[in-house]
Amino acid sequence: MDFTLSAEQILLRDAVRQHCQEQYRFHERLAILRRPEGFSREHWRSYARLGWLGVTLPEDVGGFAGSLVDLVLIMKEFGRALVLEPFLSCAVLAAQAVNAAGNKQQRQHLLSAMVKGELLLALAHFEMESRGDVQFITTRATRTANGGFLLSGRKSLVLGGGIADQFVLSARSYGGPHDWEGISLFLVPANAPGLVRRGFRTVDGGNAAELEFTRLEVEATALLGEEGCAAGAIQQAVDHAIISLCAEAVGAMDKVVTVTRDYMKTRRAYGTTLSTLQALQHRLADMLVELELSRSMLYRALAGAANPDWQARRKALSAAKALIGRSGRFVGSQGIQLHGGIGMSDEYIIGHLFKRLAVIEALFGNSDFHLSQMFEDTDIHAKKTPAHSESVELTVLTPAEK
Amino acid sequence: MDFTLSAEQILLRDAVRQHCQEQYRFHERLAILRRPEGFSREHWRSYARLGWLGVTLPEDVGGFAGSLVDLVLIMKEFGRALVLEPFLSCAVLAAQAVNAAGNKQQRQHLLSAMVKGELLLALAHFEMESRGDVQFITTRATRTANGGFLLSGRKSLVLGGGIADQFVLSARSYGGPHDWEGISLFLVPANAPGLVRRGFRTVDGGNAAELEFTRLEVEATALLGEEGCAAGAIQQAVDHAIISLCAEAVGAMDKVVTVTRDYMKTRRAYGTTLSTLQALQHRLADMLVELELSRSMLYRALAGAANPDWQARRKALSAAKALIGRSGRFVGSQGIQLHGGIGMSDEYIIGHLFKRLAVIEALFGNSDFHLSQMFEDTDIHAKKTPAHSESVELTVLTPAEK
Amino acid sequence: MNFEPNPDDVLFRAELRTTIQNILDTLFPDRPLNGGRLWASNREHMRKWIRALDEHGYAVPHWPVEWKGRGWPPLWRSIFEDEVSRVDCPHRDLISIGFVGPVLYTFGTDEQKRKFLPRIRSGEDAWCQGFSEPDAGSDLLSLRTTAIRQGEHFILNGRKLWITRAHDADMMFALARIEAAGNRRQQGLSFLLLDMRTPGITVNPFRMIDGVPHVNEVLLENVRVPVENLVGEQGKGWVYARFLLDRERSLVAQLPGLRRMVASLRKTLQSEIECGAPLIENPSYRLKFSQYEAELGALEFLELRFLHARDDDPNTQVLASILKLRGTDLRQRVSETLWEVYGDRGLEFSLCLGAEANDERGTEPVHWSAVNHLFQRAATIAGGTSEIQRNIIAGVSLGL
Amino acid sequence: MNFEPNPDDVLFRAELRTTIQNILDTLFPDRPLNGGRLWASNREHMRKWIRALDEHGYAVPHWPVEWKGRGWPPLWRSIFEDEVSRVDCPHRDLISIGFVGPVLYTFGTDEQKRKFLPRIRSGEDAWCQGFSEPDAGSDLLSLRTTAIRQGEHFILNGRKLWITRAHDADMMFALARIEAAGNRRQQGLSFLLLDMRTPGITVNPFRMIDGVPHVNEVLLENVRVPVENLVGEQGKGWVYARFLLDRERSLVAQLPGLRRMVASLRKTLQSEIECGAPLIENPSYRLKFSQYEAELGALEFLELRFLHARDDDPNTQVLASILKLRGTDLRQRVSETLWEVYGDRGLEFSLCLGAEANDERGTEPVHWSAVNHLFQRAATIAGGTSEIQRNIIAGVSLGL
Repeated sequence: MDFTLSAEQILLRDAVRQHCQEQYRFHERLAILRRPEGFSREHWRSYARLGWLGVTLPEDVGGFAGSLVDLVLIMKEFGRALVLEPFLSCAVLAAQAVNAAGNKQQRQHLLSAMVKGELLLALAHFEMESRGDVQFITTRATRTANGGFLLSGRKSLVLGGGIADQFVLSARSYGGPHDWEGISLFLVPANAPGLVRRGFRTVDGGNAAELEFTRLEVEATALLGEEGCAAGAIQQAVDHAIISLCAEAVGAMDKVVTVTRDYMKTRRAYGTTLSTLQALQHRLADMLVELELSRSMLYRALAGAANPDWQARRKALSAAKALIGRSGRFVGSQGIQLHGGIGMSDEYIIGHLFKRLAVIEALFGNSDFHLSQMFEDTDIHAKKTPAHSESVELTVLTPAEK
Repeated sequence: MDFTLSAEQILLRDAVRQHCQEQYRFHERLAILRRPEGFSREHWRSYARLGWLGVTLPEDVGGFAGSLVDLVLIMKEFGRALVLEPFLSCAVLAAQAVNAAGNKQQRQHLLSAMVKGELLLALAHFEMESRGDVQFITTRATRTANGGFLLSGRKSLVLGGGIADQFVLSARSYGGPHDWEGISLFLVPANAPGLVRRGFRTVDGGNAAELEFTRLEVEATALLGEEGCAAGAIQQAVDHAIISLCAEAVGAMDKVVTVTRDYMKTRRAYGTTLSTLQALQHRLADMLVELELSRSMLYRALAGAANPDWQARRKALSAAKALIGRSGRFVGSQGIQLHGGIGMSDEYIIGHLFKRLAVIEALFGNSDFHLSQMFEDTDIHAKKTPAHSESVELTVLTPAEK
Repeated sequence: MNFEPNPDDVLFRAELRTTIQNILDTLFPDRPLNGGRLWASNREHMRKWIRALDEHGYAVPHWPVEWKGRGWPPLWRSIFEDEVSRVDCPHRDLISIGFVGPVLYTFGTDEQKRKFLPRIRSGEDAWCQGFSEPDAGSDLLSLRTTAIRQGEHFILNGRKLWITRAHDADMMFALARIEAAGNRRQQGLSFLLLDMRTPGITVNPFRMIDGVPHVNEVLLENVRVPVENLVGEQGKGWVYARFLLDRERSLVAQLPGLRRMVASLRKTLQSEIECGAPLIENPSYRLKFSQYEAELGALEFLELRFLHARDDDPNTQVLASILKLRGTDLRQRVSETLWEVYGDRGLEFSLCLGAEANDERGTEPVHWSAVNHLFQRAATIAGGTSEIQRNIIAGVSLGL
Repeated sequence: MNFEPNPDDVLFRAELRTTIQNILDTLFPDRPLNGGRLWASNREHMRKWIRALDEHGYAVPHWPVEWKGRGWPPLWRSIFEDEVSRVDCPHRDLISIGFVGPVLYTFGTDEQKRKFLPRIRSGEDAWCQGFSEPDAGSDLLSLRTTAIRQGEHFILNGRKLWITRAHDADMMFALARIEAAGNRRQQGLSFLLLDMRTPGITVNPFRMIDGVPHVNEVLLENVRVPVENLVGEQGKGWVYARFLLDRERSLVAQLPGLRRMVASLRKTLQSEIECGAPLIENPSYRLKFSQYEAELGALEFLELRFLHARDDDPNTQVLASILKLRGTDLRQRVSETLWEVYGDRGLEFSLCLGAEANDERGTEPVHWSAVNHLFQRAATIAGGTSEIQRNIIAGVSLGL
C-alpha cells in the first residue's frame, strides 16, 4: 500500500492540472457552458492528443492501459475545474461498455476512433424507473427475419446524449425487467431513422438527451458481443463511472474548501474577517473533514475494485458512492452558506460546484439507494445476483501495481 | 387557543414546582435514588395528599377530573426535578388502563385506593418483542372450569413493577399476536402464587420488574371489564403515558438548557468564559431550539389528543413522541458535551438528565418506531386498525376547556 | 392554556376561503392550474389581483383602519397568508404591503403617508428594499452609501447589491449615511425613499444559480432625492430598518409554502415509480417524509405560539429566530427531497442557459422542483443568515 | 499510489494472530468468552499477560530496540492493536507503555530510563496521568498545582481531577508549576514522576454516569517528590505533554474497538426480534447499519493514510484530529444503536446502585451495551474535546 504518487502519476496529474489552470479558468468555463453544445471540441481534441481519452483502455484499441488510479487523477482535476467535456459519458461509461461487451473488431473500430477524439459515444442504458438499478430495464429487442433487431423503448437520461454520434444502447432480448440475464447492447447511430432524440441540459449545465424509439431497426452487426449477456459489461462501465464520479466529487469538494477558506480569510463583516468567527471556523473544519473522509473512501473504493469477490466489490463501490455523495452535498451547500449572497450568484464558482456535486449525488443511484444496496449485498438477503458473476472478467478493474 | 396558563393552572404548576424546589434538590434526589426501593414513600403520600395522583381521574373514583394540561404541568415539573416516584407507571399508565377497562366497582375500588396513595399499581403489558407495538402480545389467558383464568407468559419491562402491590396484566383470550381484538386485562396481586417477579433498576435508576408466569390461576373477578376488549383501554393508557413522557422530556430538556447555560456563564477556560465562545453559543442555541420545538410539539400533541379521528390522534402522538424523543437525546448529550468532564460524573445532575432523556426516547417505542407508525397510519397503507376504534371512548383525552 | 381553535378564527378562515375563491373565479376564470411563475409575477395580474382584494378590504388588512386596513391581529394575517397560498393566484408585493407600508404609517410624515400608502394599497407602486451592499450583507452597520445634502435634495452615491425585484420596481426604500460636507465619519443611517426613475440609478439584474434573475445590483450615481423623502429622523434609519425586519420575521419562515411543498412531496411519492413500485414503498423516503411532516407540525405550533406571544417579550424574538432558522432549514431539506424524487427527470434543467423559462415548461412540477431546490439555498442566507439567528438565540438566552 | 496490502504486512498480521492465540491458550486456557471486564482489568491477569507478551517481544514493540522494543513502524503497531482487540484477553496498561514510556526514553535521564522502563515493560508498575484539574480540563495551560523546591525535593500541592485508574496505579506522571519562593507567576509547567505511595496523596474515586469509578480525584498535600523525578528541563513540561498526546492520537479513535462494536451490532440485529421478525428486517436499522459500516470504512482508510503519512507534515496533524473527531462521533452513534436494539432488555441497568457489577452479568452483551452507551459520552470529551479538534483542523486549514 502506497499513498504517494509515482513519478508517472505525478506527471499525469500535473499535466491535467496545468491544462485546467491555464485553459479552464472559471470565466473560460462559463463561456463554454453557455455555448449551444455545452462543451469545447478544441479541448476534446487536446484530451485526445494528450492520451487522456484512452487512459484506462487497453493498448490494442489505442489506449494507454493505465490504472484506475490514473483515471482518478484525471477526474479529480476535472472536478476541481468543473470540466464540461463528455469525458465521463464517452471516454469512461460508453467506452468501458464497448470494451467489455464488444468483440475484438467492434472494440478496435469504435474505441480507436473514440480515443482519437473522432467519435463521440454515449451509453443509453438507464430508464426512468431504474433509479440506479443496473438491471432494471424494459426496452425490448426482438429479432427480425433478416437477422437484425427491432428496438422499442425509452431512455431517460443519456449523459452526453445531445452531442453523441453513436449510442451504445441497451435492450432486453429476453427476461423480465429485474433479470440480470437477457440484456443486450446495440450500436445505434444518432441519426438512425426512428430514433427520436431530445437533447437538453442538466442542472449542472451538462449535456444529455432523452431517447424514444419504437420498432427502430438495426442490423445484426449492431449487436455488441453476445446477445443477452451485456449486464456484466454495463455493470463494469457503471463501476468505472462511479469511481470517476467519486474522484470528481473529491476534486470539486477540494475546490469548494479552498475557495471558501480563501473567501473567509478576506471577507470582512461585523468589524472582523469571517475567518476569526469560531462558528464559521468549525463549519469549515467540518467541510474539510467530509473532504478527507471522502478522499479516504475513494481510496477504499479503488482497493475494493480490485477485490475478486463480486459482492465485496459491489459493496465497496456502493459505500463510496453513498458517503461521497452525501459529503458532496454537505460541502457544496455549506460552501454557499459560508459565502452568503455571493454564493448564490451564477457568475461565481461556488454555485456551480454545488450544482455539480448535487448532480453527482443523484447520478447512478443516490446515496440512499447505495446504502440500501450495501445491505442487500450482504449475507442476510439473497441477492438477485448474476449467476455467472464470477465469469465477468473485470480485467481493467485492477489498481496500479506500482 | 390560549397559550397562557389559567389561574388554576398556575396554582397547580407552582405547587408542584415549589415541592420539587424545596424537597427534591439534586442531592436529596440522589439519596432517594440510592435507597433500595428507588423512590420515597413520604413523597408519594404528599402527592396523594396534594391530589396529584388523581389529577386526570374522574371524581367518582376520588380524582380531580383535571385535564391533560394539568397532567402535563405536573410532568414538566417532575421532569425538571427528575422525580423518581412511580407517578407515570402507577398514577398514569396503570390508573388509566383500569379507568378505561374496569367496571364501575373495579374502578372505584382500585383507583380510590391508588389516589389515596394506599395502593401501588403497575401495568404489565409490553413484552420483549412488542417494541412499542401496543397490539403485539403473546401472553395467553384460558378459562378454567370454575370460570377463572390461567395466565401464561412473560412481561419484559413492567415500569414500577418492583414495588407494585398489584399488577394490571394483559393477556390474550383469543386471536394472534398482531390482533387488536382478544386482549384482556386482569388484576394480579404481586404475591400471587406462581408469579415470578424479578425487580431491577433501569438505566435512569427507575424501578421496574420482569414477570414470568405459567398457568397462573386468577379468579373470574380478576378480569377487568369485558374479555378480549382491552386493547382500546391499553391504547388510551399508553397515549396518556406518551403525553406524560413528552411533557417530562420538555421539563428535563428545559433543566439541561438552564444548567448548561449557567455553567457556560461561569466556567473559565483558555482565559475566557465558555459563554463567549461562538461555537459553544451556537450549540446552546441549537439545544434551545430543540427545546422550543419540543414544547411546541407537546402542545400539538395535546391538541391532537382531542381529535375525534382515531388515525389523526395516533399520528399526532407518534409525531410528538418521535420528535421529542430525538430532541431529548440531542439536548441531553450536548448538555454533557458542553460541560466536559464534570458532565460525566454521576454526582452531577446533567448525566442523570441525559439518562432519563435516553430512557424516555426508548420507552413505548423509540423515535424510529413512531416515525414509521406515522406513515402506516396514513392513507397509503391499510392499517391493522381496530374495527371498533370509534367506539373506544377517550373521555379523558380532551384538553381543558378553559 | 387550551388548544382548541377559537370558533371566531375557524369562521374567519372559512369565510376567507370562500371569498378568495370567488374573487379568483371572477377575475381569472382561465388561470393556469398550479399557477405558473411568470403568470403569477406578471405585473398586470398582480395589480388586478391586489385591486380586487382591496375592494374586499383584503389588500392590506393588517394595516390600521385609518389607512384602509382592518387592524387584523397577527393570527388572522397568518391565516390569510395560508389561505392565499392554497390557491393559484398572482403574487402580492409583500415588500410594499408588509415592509415599507408599516414603516410609513408608523414613522412617515403625513405627506408621505398620503402620497405613498394609497398607491401601495392599490398595487400602483411596486417597491424594492435597498439595504444590502457588496461589503454589507447581513451586517447593515457597515453600509457605505452616502447622501450629501444639497439644498432641498440629498445626493446619493453608492452600490446596492442583492436587491430583489429592483428591475421591476417603481420605488426603493434605502439606507444611506447622510454626511455634512467635511464630516465623514459615523453619521448613522437614514431611511430614504427613491423613485426608481430618478436619473443616476442603474439596475443590473444578475442571474442566480437557479437561472433566474431574482436580484440586482443597483448603482446610485449622484442620485437626487428630495429631502421630503427622508423617513423619520436623520440618523435613525437603523431603528426603522429593525422595526421592518422584526415585523415580518414570522413570514420569512413561509410555512404556507412549506406546507404546499410537503403536500406535493406526498403526491409525488405516490406517483413516481422505482423499478415498478411507487416510490412511497421505499422505506427511506417514508421515514424522511414522516420526519418532515413531524417537523412541520412542530413549526406550525411554534408559529402559533409566536402569533399569540407579546411583542415586548424577548422570548418572542427567540421564537421568531427559531421559526426562521428551522423553517428555512426544513424548506431546504424538503426541496432537496422534492427534487430527488423525480429521479432522472429532475436532472433536466430548462433555465441553465439563461433563457427565461417558457412558462408552460418552467411550471411543470418536475422543473419547478429543480429550480426550487436551487433557489432554496438562499433561504438560510437572506433575511438574516442562520448563523445570525443562532447568535440572536444564544444572545437572549445567555443574556449577552 | 496503490492500494494493495504489502505482502510483508499480510504475513506479519498472520503470524501475529497465531502467536497471540497461542499465548492466550497457554496462559488462560479457561478464560471467559467475551472477556469479562473485571476479568480483563484484573491486575494479576494484566501482569501475567504483559509478561507473556514481553517474552515474545510484544510488550512494547513500538519502543526502540535499546529498551527492548522492536522499533515497529506505526502501521505494525496498529495491526498489533487490531489483532489484540479481536481476542478476549486482559487489558494492557496503555498509559504506561504508550504514554509515559516514550516520554521517558525520549526525554528522561539515564537513571529514569533504567529505573522505570523495565518496570513498565514487565507490567510491574501501572501509571496514571495527572494532568487535568478542576479548572483545567482541556486547557492545560491554566493548571494550578504547584511544586516548591526544598532541598532535594519538590513539595507538591494541588488537586488533580478525572484521573483515570489512579486508584489502581503505582506511579503518576503529573504537570505542576515549580515556583521559587516569593515568585509566584508563570513559571511554565514541569513534568514530574510521583510514587503513588508517597504520603500526602489521597485518591478519591468517583462514579461516572455508567456506574463505574473510572476516574478519580487526586489530592496532593505537601507531597515530597525527589528532584531526580523531574523529567527533562524545568518549565518545559508542556513540550513533553504535547509529545505524549500527539503520539497516541490515532489510538484514541480506537478503530479496533469500533470494528468490534459494528460486528456485534450486525449479530444483534440478526438475533433480536421485533413483533415476530428479526430486527434486521426493519429498514431503518438496515439503513443505519449500512451508514455505520460505510463510515467505519472511510475511517479505516483515513487511519491508513495517517499511518503512512510523515510526522512533520501539518496535514498529518489534521488527519489525526479527524480520526479523533469522527471516530469518537461514530463510536457514540454505534453504541447508541447497539443499546437501542436490545429494546426493553437494554433498559435494565445492573450498575445503577453503585454496586460493582457482578462480572458474569456485567459482561453479558446486553448489559455491556447499556454501560458502553453511557461510557461513550466521554469519548468526545476525553483526549481533547471534539470542539478542540475542530479548532485544530480549522487552525491548520486557515493558517491561524
